[in-house]
This record gives sequence, C-alpha cells and structure tokens, in this order.
Amino acid sequence: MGKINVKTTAKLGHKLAKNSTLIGVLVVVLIGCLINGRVFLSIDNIANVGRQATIRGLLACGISLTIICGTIDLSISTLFPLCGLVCLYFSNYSVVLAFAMPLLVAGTIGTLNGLLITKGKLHPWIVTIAVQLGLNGVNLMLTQGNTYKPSNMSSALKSFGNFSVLKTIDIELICFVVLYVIMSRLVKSKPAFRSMYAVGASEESAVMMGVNVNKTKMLAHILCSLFAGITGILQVSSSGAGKVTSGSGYEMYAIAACVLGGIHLAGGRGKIIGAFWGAWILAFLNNIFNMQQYVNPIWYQVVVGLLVIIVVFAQALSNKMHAGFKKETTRI
Amino acid sequence: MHADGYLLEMDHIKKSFPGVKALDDVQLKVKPGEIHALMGENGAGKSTLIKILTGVYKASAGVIKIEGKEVNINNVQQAQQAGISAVFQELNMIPYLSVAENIFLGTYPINSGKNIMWKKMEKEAQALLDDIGLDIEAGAQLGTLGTATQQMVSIARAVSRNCKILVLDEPTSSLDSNEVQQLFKIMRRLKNKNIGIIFISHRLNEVYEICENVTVLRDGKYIGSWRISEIGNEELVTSMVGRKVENEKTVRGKTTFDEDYLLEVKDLACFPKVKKVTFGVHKGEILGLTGLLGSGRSETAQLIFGCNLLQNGKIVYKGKEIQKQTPRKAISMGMAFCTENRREEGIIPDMSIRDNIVLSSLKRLSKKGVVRNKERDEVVKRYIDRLKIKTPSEEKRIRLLSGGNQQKVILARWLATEPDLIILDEPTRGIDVGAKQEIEKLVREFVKQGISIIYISSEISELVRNCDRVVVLSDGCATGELVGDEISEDNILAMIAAGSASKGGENVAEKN
Amino acid sequence: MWQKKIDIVKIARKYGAVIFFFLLFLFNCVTTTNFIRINTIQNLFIQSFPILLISFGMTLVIATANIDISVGSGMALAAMIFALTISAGLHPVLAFLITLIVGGFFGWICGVLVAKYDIQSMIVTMAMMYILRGIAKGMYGGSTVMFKNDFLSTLSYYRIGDVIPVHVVIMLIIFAILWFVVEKTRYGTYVEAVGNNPKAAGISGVSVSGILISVYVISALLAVIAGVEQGIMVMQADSSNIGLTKEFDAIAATVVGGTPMSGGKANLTGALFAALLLQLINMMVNMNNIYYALAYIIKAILIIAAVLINTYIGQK
Amino acid sequence: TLVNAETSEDAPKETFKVGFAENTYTGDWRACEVADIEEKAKEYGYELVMTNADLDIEKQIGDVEDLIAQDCDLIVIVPVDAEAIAPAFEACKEAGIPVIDMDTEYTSGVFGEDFITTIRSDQYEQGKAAGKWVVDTYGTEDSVTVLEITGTMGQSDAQNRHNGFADYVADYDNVEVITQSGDWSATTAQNVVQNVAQTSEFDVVYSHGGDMIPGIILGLKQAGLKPTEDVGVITVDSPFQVLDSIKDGETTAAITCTPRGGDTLFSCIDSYRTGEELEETYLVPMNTITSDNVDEVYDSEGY
Ligand SMILES: Nc1ncnc2c1ncn2[C@@H]1O[C@H](COP(=O)(O)OP(=O)(O)OP(=O)(O)O)[C@@H](O)[C@H]1O
Ligand SMILES: Nc1ncnc2c1ncn2[C@@H]1O[C@H](COP(=O)(O)OP(=O)(O)OP(=O)(O)O)[C@@H](O)[C@H]1O
Ligand SMILES: [Mg+2]
Ligand SMILES: [Mg+2]
Repeated sequence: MGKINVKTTAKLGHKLAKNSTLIGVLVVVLIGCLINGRVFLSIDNIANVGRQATIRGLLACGISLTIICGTIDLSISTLFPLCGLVCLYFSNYSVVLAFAMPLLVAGTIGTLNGLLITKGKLHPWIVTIAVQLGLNGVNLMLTQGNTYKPSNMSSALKSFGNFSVLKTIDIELICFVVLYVIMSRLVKSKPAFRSMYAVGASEESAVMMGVNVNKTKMLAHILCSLFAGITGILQVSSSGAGKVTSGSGYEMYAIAACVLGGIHLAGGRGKIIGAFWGAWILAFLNNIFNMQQYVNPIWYQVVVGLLVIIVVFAQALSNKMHAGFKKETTRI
Repeated sequence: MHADGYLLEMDHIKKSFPGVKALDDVQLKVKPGEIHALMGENGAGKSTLIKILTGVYKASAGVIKIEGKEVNINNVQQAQQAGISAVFQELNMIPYLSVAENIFLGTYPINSGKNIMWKKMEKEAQALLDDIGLDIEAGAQLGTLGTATQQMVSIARAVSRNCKILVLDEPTSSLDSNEVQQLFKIMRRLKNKNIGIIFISHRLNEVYEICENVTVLRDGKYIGSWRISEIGNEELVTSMVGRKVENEKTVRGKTTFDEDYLLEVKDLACFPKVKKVTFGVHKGEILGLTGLLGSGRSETAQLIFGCNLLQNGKIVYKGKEIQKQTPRKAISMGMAFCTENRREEGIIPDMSIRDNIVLSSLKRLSKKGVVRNKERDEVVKRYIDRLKIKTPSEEKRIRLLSGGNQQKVILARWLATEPDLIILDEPTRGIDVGAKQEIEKLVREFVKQGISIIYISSEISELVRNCDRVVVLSDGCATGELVGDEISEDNILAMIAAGSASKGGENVAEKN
Repeated sequence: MWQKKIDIVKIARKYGAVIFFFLLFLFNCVTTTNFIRINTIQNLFIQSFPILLISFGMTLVIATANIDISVGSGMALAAMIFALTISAGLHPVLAFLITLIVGGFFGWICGVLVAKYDIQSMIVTMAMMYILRGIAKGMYGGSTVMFKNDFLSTLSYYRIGDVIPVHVVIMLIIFAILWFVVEKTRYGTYVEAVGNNPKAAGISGVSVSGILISVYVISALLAVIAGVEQGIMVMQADSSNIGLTKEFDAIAATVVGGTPMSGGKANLTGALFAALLLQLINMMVNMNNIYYALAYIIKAILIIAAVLINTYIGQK
Repeated sequence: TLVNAETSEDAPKETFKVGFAENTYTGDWRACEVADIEEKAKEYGYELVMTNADLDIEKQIGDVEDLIAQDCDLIVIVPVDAEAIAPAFEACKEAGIPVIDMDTEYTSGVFGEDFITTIRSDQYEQGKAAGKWVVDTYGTEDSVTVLEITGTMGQSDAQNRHNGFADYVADYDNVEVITQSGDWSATTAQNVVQNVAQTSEFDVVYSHGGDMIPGIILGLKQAGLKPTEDVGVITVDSPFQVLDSIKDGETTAAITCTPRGGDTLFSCIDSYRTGEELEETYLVPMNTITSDNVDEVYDSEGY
C-alpha cells in the first residue's frame, strides 16, 4: 500500500521535474489566477498573451536551435528590424519581393555568422555581438533613424498582416504555433537537425562520431536568421511601419524564453518546444503585471525580474527533488 | 584478392604536434580476419596512429592502403565510408542522448521521406544490445549508465557498422573479466566474418589470449611486428619498454596489524549503490577492495571522501568520527582520492601539467595565498621525474597528453598532498606495463613510509600481488574479507561469486 | 630554437589585444589631427574607466565559465544609492561603503543562486539585470538625482603632478591587485580550474561554490566602483542611462582580451587593453566626426578584426 | 463624428476607468508627467490604470491589449513610436474603446475615427525652435558650427528633435552641424564634447535633452572652453537642473514644454463624457527660456 503511494508521488514528481517548463507555466498561471483570475483566464486575454508572445517566441525558436547546437546568435535583435525594413521597402514593388528579400538578407547574415564561427573559428558571442552592432548601424543608415513607412505598401502584405481567424487568433499567433510544430518535427525526424544535439553536447565527440560539425552549425545559424526574417515580416505586416530600435534587448528575452523552457545554454540539452512555453511564460509575466494594481508600473522590471527568479528557482528545486526521487524509485 | 593479401597497410606514417614527434615513420599491416595487437608504452603514439586511420587527425606524411588501393582519409566520414569503424580510448559519446541514438548517430536509419525511423532504430539497437549481452534498455539516457556500460555501448556502436576494419583503442580498460570475455566473443565472431581488428591494450594476458600478430611502437617509432606465438612475454615487454624489466613478483607486506584502525567505516549507505559497507584500514597497509562491476566500490570511495552525502553509517578517521565529510575536509585531514573516471573527475583539461599536479597541494605550497613558485616547481619536477611522466614541458596542457600519462599526472597530484591515506580507484587503468610496475612499486614504498592505501581494482591479479588484505563487495554490501596467504585469485573469485549468488537470491525474495 | 618560437606564439596569443591596441593607436596618430596630445591620453583613460573595471569583473566570471550581464544595471543602482546617500548628507566615504555593501550583496545573491542551486548564470544575472535597473529607476521615481560635493568634484578632476588623472591611479591599483591575485595566488588557479572542470576541481579540494560566489561579488563590487565614478563625473545619477548595455562592451572586451567564453582562463592584461581599444574606437569616431550610424559598423568590423588577428596569431 | 462610446448606451457605471499606456516612466520629464497624471486623476475622480512600456513598442501594443481586457472605458496612449503603434489603436477601435493620443502624434490615425483628440507637445517643433534660436543668435552671415549631441538615435524623441533642427538649419548655408550620439547619457555626452573639442572648433552645442547638460558643461570646461561665453549651449527640455544652470549662466537657452498635461487631459475626458465636441489637437505651449525669463518660469512651474 505504502509502496504504491510512494511510487505514484514519485512518478508525478518525475513527470513534473522532467518538464521543468511545465513547472514554470504552472507557477505563472497560479500567480495570474491569484492576482486577477476572472480577467486572466478569459479567452481574449489568453489570445492576447499568445500574440504578445509571438515576436519573442519566434526569435526564441531560432535562437534555441543555435543554443542546442552549442553556439548562439545575439544579432537577431537588430537583424529582425532590418528584415522588417527590407520587407516594407520591397512591398512598394511586389508582395513576392516583400517576402523573399528579407529572407534573402536574413539568410546572408546567417551565413556570414556561420562562416565566421565555423571557418573563422571565432566565438559565437563575440561574432554576433559585433554583427548586432553593425546591423544597428546599417538600420540607422538606411532610415536615418526615422520610422519607415512605405508610400505604396502592397495590399496583399497588409491583408496578410491583418488576417485573423474568428477575430481572436491572428496571423502572428498562427505562424507562431505552426512554425514551432514544424521545427519540432524537423528536429525530431531529420538527421541533419538531430545532429545539433550531438554537436552541442560535445563538438569533439560529434566529430569522432562522424557528424559534420560545421555543416550542422551553419544550418543552425542560417535557420536562426531566417526566423529573425520571418519575425521581421510579421511585425511590419501588421503595423505597416518599420522601426530601427524595435528589437533592442530582444535577444536577451529570447534567450530567457529558451532557458525557462528548459534548454540548457551549455548546449545539447532541451527541446525546441520548451522555448515556445518559455515565451508564453514571459508574456504571461508581463500580462500579470498589467493586471495588478498594487505595484506602481515603475517597478515593472523589478517584479518581472523577481518572477523570473521565482520560476527558475522552482525549476531548480524540482530538479533537486527529481534527483531525490530517482534514488527512491530505484531503491524500491 | 591482391598480392600481399593485406586488408590494411599503413606505411611511413609521420605526425608531429608542437614540440613532439608523435609518429615517425610508422607502419601497420593487418590481414582480413586477423586480430592485430598494437602495443607500446604510454605516449608511444598508438592512439595517434588510430586517429590518423580514422580521419580525426591528418598525417604529415605516409600512405594508407585498404585492400591494396591507396585511400585518402581527410575526415571521419571518409574513414567511415572506407569501412573503418572505431572505439576510441576516451569515451566519445553524447551523455544526454539515448543509447540507441548514440549507437546510430551519424547513420540514422531513414525512410523514403528522409525521416529518422525511431521505432526501427530502437528495435535494432535493442537487438544489438541483447546480442552482445548488455542488459540495458535502448531508450535509456546514456549519461545515467556507468562507465563500463557506456564503454560497452560504444563497442556496440562500432560493431553495428558494416565495417571492414574495426579499431578498438583500449576497450577493456574499464571492463571486468566477464565483460572482457563477452567482448572477446564478439571479436571472434567478427574475425570469422573476415573483418580485420586492431586491438590496443596494456594487458598482456588479453593480447596473448585473443591476438595473432602484434606490432610494437616505442617513442613514436616502429619497433617491429611478430606473430604472437613467436614472441615471449619478456621479449615483448622489453621491445616495448626498450630495456629489461624484472619479473613481477608478489610482495606481501605484513599479515599482522595493530588493533587500531586509521580509517573505519561502519554500515555505510547511500542508496541505491551502497547499502551496508563495513571495514577498517590499518596504518601502513594496502587494503584491496574488489567485486563485480557496479558492486559499489567506487561509490564507497566517493562516500569516504565526501563526494556524496552519507545517508547512513559513520566514518571514523584517526579516532574521530567525521561529520559532513567534504573533499576539502578530507584533503586537509590527509586523505587522497584518485578517481576512476579520469576525464570527468580527474583532469582539468586546459590547465598545464604543472597546475594539474599542484592543484590539491596549493594550500601547502603557498604562503598567505601567494604561491611559492620555486617550491611548487620543485614539487612538480620531482613528481614528473618520479612517475616518469612523458612530456616536453610541464607547461603542456594535460589534455594533449596520452591517456596513461594523464593518469600519472593525477596520481602525482595526490601524492603531492603527502597524504596518510590514499584511495586509489582503478589506478592502473590504461597504464602501460612498465609504468604499472612503477606505480605498484611506488604504492609499496608509500606503505613502507606508513601511508595506508585503499586499492580498488577490477584486475584481481593486481590485488593478489599487492594487497595485505582484500575486502569483497557485492551489490553494495561488504560480504567477505581475505587476509595474507588466503589472498589468491581463486579465493577472491569464489567469494565474489558467492556474494553475488546470495544477493541474487535476496533480490528474488524481495521482488516476491 | 624550437622552444623560442613557441614562446613568441604564446606571447602573441596572450597579448593579441595589446598588439591590436597599439596598431590602432598608431593608425590614429597618423590619421587623426591633434591625436598625439597628453589630453587625448588622459581622456582615453578617464573615459574607459568604467568599462575597464567591469571588464575585469567579467573576465573573472567568464573564467569560471559563467557570465554576469547584471553589471550595467549594477552600475546604475550604485550611482543612485551613492547619489541619494550623498544628498542625504552622508560623508562620501561612508556613502561609498554603503553602496559597496548593497552592490556586493546583490552579487552575492547571484553567486549563491548560480553556485548552490545550479541555476544557469545567464538567466540569474539577466533577472538581476532587470531587478537592479528596476530598483534604480523606482527608488527615485525615475528622475535624475543631482548632488553636490566639493571634495568629490575636485577629486574627479584632480591630476597628479598636473598630468596623471586619479582614474589612472585607481585603475592601476585595482588592476595590480587583481592581476596579482590571479597570477600569483592560488585563487587564480582555482578560478581557472573551476571554469575548466568544476567536478574535478571539487574533488581536488577546491571550494567550487566559494569561488563562484566570490567572482560574482568581485564583479558586483567593481560595477559599484564604475557606477559611482559615472555619478561623480557629472555629479548626477541618471538611473535609466548609466551603464546601459555596458555588459556587452565588457563581454566584448573580455573576449577580445583573450579570455575564452568557455572559461578556464583569465586574461586580465588582455581585458585591460581590449577595454582601452573599445574606447579608442569611440574616440576615433568622435574626433573624426564619423557619421554615428557608420560608427556602429566600424566598431563591429574592428571588433571582429581584433579577434581574428588574436586567433590567427595564436594559431600560427 | 465621435466614436460611439459604450457608456452612452449602457447605464452609466459608477466609476469611469481610464487606461493610460505610458511609453516610459523614466527621465525627469516623464517622471513629472506620470506624477501629474496620477494627481490629476484623483482630483477629477477617475479610476486610473497605468502601464509602462519601457520604450518597447511591442510591449506597448501588448499593454494596450491588456488594458482593453481590463474593460477600460477610455484609453490614453503615449506612443513609443508614431507609426508602429498602429495595431494598438486598431485593437481599441475594434473593441469600441475611445482613445486619446498623447505627446507623440499617431501619424496614420484619423481624427474622430482612431482617436477622439490629440494632446501633445511637439518634439519636431522643439527641434525647429532650437534651430531658429541658433540662426537668430548667430546670424545668417558668419559661419557657425553646431555640435549636436543626440539622444539614442532611432528613438522618436531624439529623432524628432534631430529632424526639426536639421530641417530648419538646412536653409542656412552658414550653419554647419557636427552630429554625434550622446545616448541620453551625461557621461557619454561629456566624452563626446571632450573628444570633439580635441579636433574641431564649434560655436554652439545643441543637446537633445536636459539630462545630458551637466556632462556637456563639464566637458566644455575640461576642454578649456567657457560655456555660454566661448560656446553657446542650447537644449531641448528644461528640468530644474537646466533652469539652475541657466541661472548660473552656463546654459544659454532651453526650449521647453511642460509635461503637466493632466489638467488638459482630464478636462477633455470630462467634456467627452458630457458629449461636447473636442478639437483635433490641443498643443501644449512651447517656450524658449534664457537668462532673461528664467526667473518667471522657475517660480511659476519649474518646467
Ligand atoms: N593533440 C595533441 N597535441 C599535442 N600533442 C599530442 C596530441 N595528441 C597526442 N599528443 C602527444 O603525442 C604522443 C603520443 O600520444 P598517444 O595518445 O598516441 O599515445 P598512446 O600510445 O595512445 O598512449 P596511451 O597508451 O597512454 O594511450 C604523446 O606524447 C602525446 O603527448
Ligand atoms: N545509474 C547511475 N546514475 C548515475 N551515475 C551512475 C550510475 N551508475 C553508475 N554511475 C556512476 O558511474 C561511475 C562508474 O560506474 P560503474 O558502472 O563503473 O560502476 P562502479 O560503481 O564504478 O562500480 P564499482 O562500484 O564496482 O567500482 C560511478 O562513479 C558512478 O557514480
Ligand atoms: Mg592511447
Ligand atoms: Mg568503479
């Protein structure tokens, strides 16, 4: 009798801890309900939060690939506004160009990053910090710092940006979910993607096991940049205006989403879908803050920072418990 | 079939690293269906030669022919395509992935849509594991398995390839005798399929048991090749070491001891691996600790040294019970612990040999935190000489040393702390004959100076040669003890067998 | 002969940032008008002071294979606390001590979370980045704090022998202490060991969590000094802008300086010159009136060039 | 025509809930505005919910959505960006919630459809006024070099102040401008002044913000230049520290506008609720302060 009990609790603990992301989501939802349950759990609000999670969430999807692969791309925070600008600029001419050109630009930058990191053997942090700076310069040069609004924006692009299902689920949210599903599938089923885990865990071992490390890293970087491209397109197609500074600090958000989703920064560990939930957690935290009226908004950053710490702390404790349970179960 | 009938010919191979000529005009020739031993001291260049063959390194000069045709091997993929498959000396697997994935990484089974067939992969992997007698699930995460099991998995991986040449670089160093036999069975089977096997090991008996031919390297130079039946034990050792080595003989120390223990452990427990371990170590004795793989020897040592938290029992050292043991405390009290897992728990890979040696004794070698360089360098020099660590300079990063030399550096680290009690967990793993004898000699010397040793080893002959007493563990419990002349291979084996049998019975009872 | 060659390579690897700094310096001597002036040198040192300090801290943290992106916010909080305590009439020394204690406390928290609870340093320090910046902004309603103190304003512009700014002295003292600690004491070896293989280091008797906590505290304390200096220079503390994105400059300086992001090595000399290098680039931009947008691109190219040179000299 | 507000159909609620999507809470100007809005909301008896976008346009759009979800009766938006804010305005329109556009102009909005009125201080005009001051003071004949120290370029405030200035002086060939970024930071501004002073001579410094003034003045002094005497200093924005420095004769002039828009805002809301017609724009007055008129401003409201 007693044994069964221990076993079931252990199993539950095991489940929870294995999905530390789940812990994060649970914690956030709990806080949300405590603060303002009625509004918080409404469909509209959840859809809103989902939309708010999109931009960072898509960036996080790209960056999660690089992190799993043991590198990182910090340049996305200036790359995606650039792609937005490019998209708007070409939307004056044709909707096809409006989609193709930003992706081309993104692919080029991804290739550049990848080459500097694999062939140039430079550390990804420094390469992508530099590229981030450089692209910021490019953005400012192109727009002179002003917000860019196309004179003759393609209506197809506009209607793409304003598309929504049942007026609650709009295109961003759809892309957000669909792209994550696709990526998760690819990572699960394509050898080239799956190898990212090996490369991230140990480059040396991956080489010895016959994985083409450089190719894998290039793939991760190019995909990451393409995600930035898609994000840029989505952002400008709904607002119709491109802004240089619109991405500042987003690389950190994206990384945070990954970490909250259980993706380990040392590489080789975690699931892509974790970043998806991580982005939701972050969006929920913002939402929760706006729902409450006890704390002055000037303390926004403090509260969000504290909440992040609470979430990761809960995850860390659950991991510790997990280790404990593991011992228990094997003993029985 | 071509003229000479060789499957693999490596000729005039040269390779140098900054400061070292690792290989200088080396040759290696293997026929199909032959098991060929590659032997030499630590740092002789065996692994380097293998890495050249498998495309990890590129040779500075030389030719490689497979079935008489010259091949170009620039990377691992090309080597794989050429039919070469290898188990490397250092475990090179991905701990976070499943066993099945580790086996198939690089050659995932894919369907027509180029998607990985997970079910098929797992099934094949499971079949493979069952086939080589490994009782694990293919879906298990590799990192949760013990070193030995991981080693067997990497062998499974190498075997799973349809290769012409199989390279095994010290595959047996972390296996016990049962598993070694298991491996030999597989090797014989492959041999019958006309696969050429290159086998590296420092254990002479294994080489005599399984190999037909042997090639010896020394200091990166080719010394010669022999039929194993035509070369005697002594001659082989002499060719490897380059001088005559005396025969190993049993030197038993004392058989009677003081009543007092230096270290006494009572009912140690840390689930799941250690359940009830009780024994004591006298001053100045060598206590052997043995048992089957996974019987909890390493875990016991870890508990004594404070790497893991004690769940039950007590540790009494120098008459005082130790509360909340930590490695730092242990070191300050004069304990030392040379771990079995060199790469993960031993070396600091990117630090110099010097810093690796003094890491644990820096406290003693510094004054108010400031390191006294002269003293430190003396210590380093002393131990490099004493353990005959082969390196161009003490500044060299330890990662770049050969496996055996890394082990010596770790030993030096612990000897440098001038301990009263040294726990040696598989200290001679991957160490060449010469060095092994030196280490054994050193161990005995230390005992003469009054140091006590806990000697954990899977090589029973080693225990028989050196130990004053032997404690046998099985399934986390101390089940027997042998003293003095009782210590013989047969007795130890019998005791291990008895222990595991009784434990096995208990397990059955528990399950019901 | 062989031996000697290796040494040159080693020196180049270790001092790549130094070489690149002097190259750029020489380049400026030729191309920038009025560059060769004592004023320029003074300005260079004064202006790079904050980056220099946080780069030292970052170097230690990165050497343990972790990261601290909270330093920029730490600077802002320090400046605010210092300004407010001074405004409240406290003696500067006392105010500085209070600031150090508060800053060090937050560093300690980061260290504990990373060391004892095994939470990834990136997320811990990122949360801390938000928290510290948020407190800095919130504690004075988002406004700038002005303060007056004659002693401090004379101190900040004091030139020893009319030539050497106090900044240089303070910076050299801090550098000397840290350099000594890293190169000459066992602490340095421990830091590198923890960065390289924490498990092995722990078994070898290194107090891994102690080392981790200590590097975070040091990093936080250096950020405090940097932040306070920023406040004193203009006699005001502006919570939203002090130290903003400076953590990236510090990371860049650390890596350009030859400390690998993967940890296991601490190159303080490299960080020193790399930080000077980064500020030199800023000066070059200002002095030649380079278009601000172009300035970003130039900076990016020079950073990549510096690490490339670093890597390739090292590999030759 | 005005947007048909729900309040007119339903029975009037007891409290009228105003959502205020502020773009940032920091900087003296904003801090003053926030305090003013909070104070005036109480005075006028409105329930106020404020959010802080921290200058992040994406976050602001989310903030507005959150305000809608909380059933605000009217939402005030202080756009982080004049164009990219569009989705937020559209979301309000869809939810049938009236919007007041504040401070920054929502350029693609249509009066009466997207917002019921605009209350703003014009950053672009401020930049222009600064340009005008330079031309008025230094004439159109002798060549004048201006060192423009910008805020973080790409942000609306900095961008508008830059554009207004640049557009005005573009007509005068004798004015030459050196533009370097001070990133809104006093120390960066100080560094810029020092470094530029090493190589170039300039007659006047134009600062985008009052927060950078202390740094600029120290930088000038260090370069051996006397502010106002040798080099003129003009800034947009006039917190107390700037007024003090005008009094001390170190800052030459400041273009000001008051952040205290609370009265205007809530009286507009009052009128809206009673069904009065609102004008399209209520401009907050702009002023040039020099040593001549500094005392009046200082005493009256400080900003
Ligand atoms: N990457 C490297 N860089 C520099 N030197 C190296 C490198 N790899 C190996 N060496 C050196 O080359 C020599 C041969 O090493 P190798 O690993 O081949 O020896 P081994 O015969 O396999 O020894 P062991 O039996 O100990 O495994 C050693 O002196 C070693 O220090
Ligand atoms: N299930 C497991 N989970 C985590 N670590 C394990 C597990 N099994 C073994 N290990 C670790 O792997 C290392 C080697 O284990 P191995 O299977 O060789 O048995 P062992 O415990 O070393 O055997 P013995 O105790 O007989 O020496 C040990 O240090 C142990 O801590
Ligand atoms: Mg070897
Ligand atoms: Mg063991």
